[in-house]
Amino acid sequence: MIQVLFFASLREKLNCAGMPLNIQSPCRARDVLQQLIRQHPEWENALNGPRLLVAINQEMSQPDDAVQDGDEVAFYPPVTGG
Amino acid sequence: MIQVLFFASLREKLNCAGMPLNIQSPCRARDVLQQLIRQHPEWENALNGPRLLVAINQEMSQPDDAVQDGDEVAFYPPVTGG
Amino acid sequence: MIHVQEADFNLQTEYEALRKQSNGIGAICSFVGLMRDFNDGDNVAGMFLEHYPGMTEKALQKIADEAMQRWPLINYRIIHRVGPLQPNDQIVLVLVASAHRQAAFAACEFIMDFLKTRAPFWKKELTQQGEKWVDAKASDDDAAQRW
Amino acid sequence: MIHVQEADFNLQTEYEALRKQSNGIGAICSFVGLMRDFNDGDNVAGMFLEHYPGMTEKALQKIADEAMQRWPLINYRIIHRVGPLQPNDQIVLVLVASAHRQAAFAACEFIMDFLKTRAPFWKKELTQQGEKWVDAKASDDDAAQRW
Repeated sequence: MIQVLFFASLREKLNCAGMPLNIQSPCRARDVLQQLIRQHPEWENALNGPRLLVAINQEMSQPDDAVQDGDEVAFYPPVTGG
Repeated sequence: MIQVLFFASLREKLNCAGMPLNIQSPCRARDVLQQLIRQHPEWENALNGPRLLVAINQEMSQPDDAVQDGDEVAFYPPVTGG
Repeated sequence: MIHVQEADFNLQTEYEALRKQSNGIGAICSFVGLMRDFNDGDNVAGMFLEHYPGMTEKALQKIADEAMQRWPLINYRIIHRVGPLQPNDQIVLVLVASAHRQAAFAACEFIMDFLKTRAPFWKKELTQQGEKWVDAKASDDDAAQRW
Repeated sequence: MIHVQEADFNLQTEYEALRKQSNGIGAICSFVGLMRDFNDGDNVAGMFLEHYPGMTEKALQKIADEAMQRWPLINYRIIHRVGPLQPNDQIVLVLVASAHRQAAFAACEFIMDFLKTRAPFWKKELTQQGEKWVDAKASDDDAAQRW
């Protein structure tokens, strides 16, 4: 079980701030995205955006980085602070 | 007749803040320096320093820049503000 | 010192706090980001700044730690606001103190460049055409790539 | 706005004066130079800042005009103190406002680099060994050559 989070425009498009997700681990961040799309086909467009970023346990990560059981995995658009 | 000014460590070495100077003009800034040395041989060491700067009419200038009658010619060490 | 907060900040208060920490400070560089009343041609009536609580603070700490490693800094202060903001409001403050100015300037700009691309904040603008999430600028990515 | 003065200055006062001049300001970069209590290993008990009245103001104006030409700035403020100074005193303030941060940072650093090498100010330090004129640093010349 991992915890998935969505932020900003992605959260609004999905109308979902986050959810627990059952996934076989260890896996990669991109596997989390594919499982989300399998469970929610209506999210496919939003989750296949070319500039989607991912953080694992609150660290900026890459699609191929490993996800372990209990991890917090966040997906979000490019940041626009400052 | 021109007006000569000295600043900072140079003024202290010469014990002189400035003076009017009769000089044939137009001439160059370096001619002003040579005439000062002729009139005050005891200033030669201080005025022949390698890093002496010159301003003509309050504009940073070069040794070969022209000096006209009535000009203000200032000599000073490298600046150390800020 | 790093704060993510809804409350406004005061430049002088933060400057004085930094200044009194050492007699060896010769240079303090500060940057304040303000909300402009237009962006890409749209009039902007207001804004909402969302962040990722927890990760934001960690990301800012990482940026600051890296700056402290790269330059001989004495100290720094970073404040970033979140929540609702009005035009002309202060958004972000970065203050860097060093013995010499080159390090203060470089570190302050470095922190801002990385903050713009690495810290999870997102701006949503309220314009006459409705709400609109601000797009990330390629120029911000470029600025961070310089380092 | 350019001032050469014996009086101290207040960062916040100058920042607010700059900030209220335009709603298009998105970035304000400021730099304050402070007097350190040591320099090249000497303890410094005090300092006297001499300048060339008339030329100093002209030189600062030239530096500021050049910055306004090179970058899309909204406005700036420069204050440089002269006369007697104590350790930890503020010496110089440069504030630059722009729509975007890159211009504000670049112009503020540019003004400081040129001010350090082109504006006629001279520092005399009072140390335990007596009075001593501060030598110009080659690093300041180098910084100005970059431009």
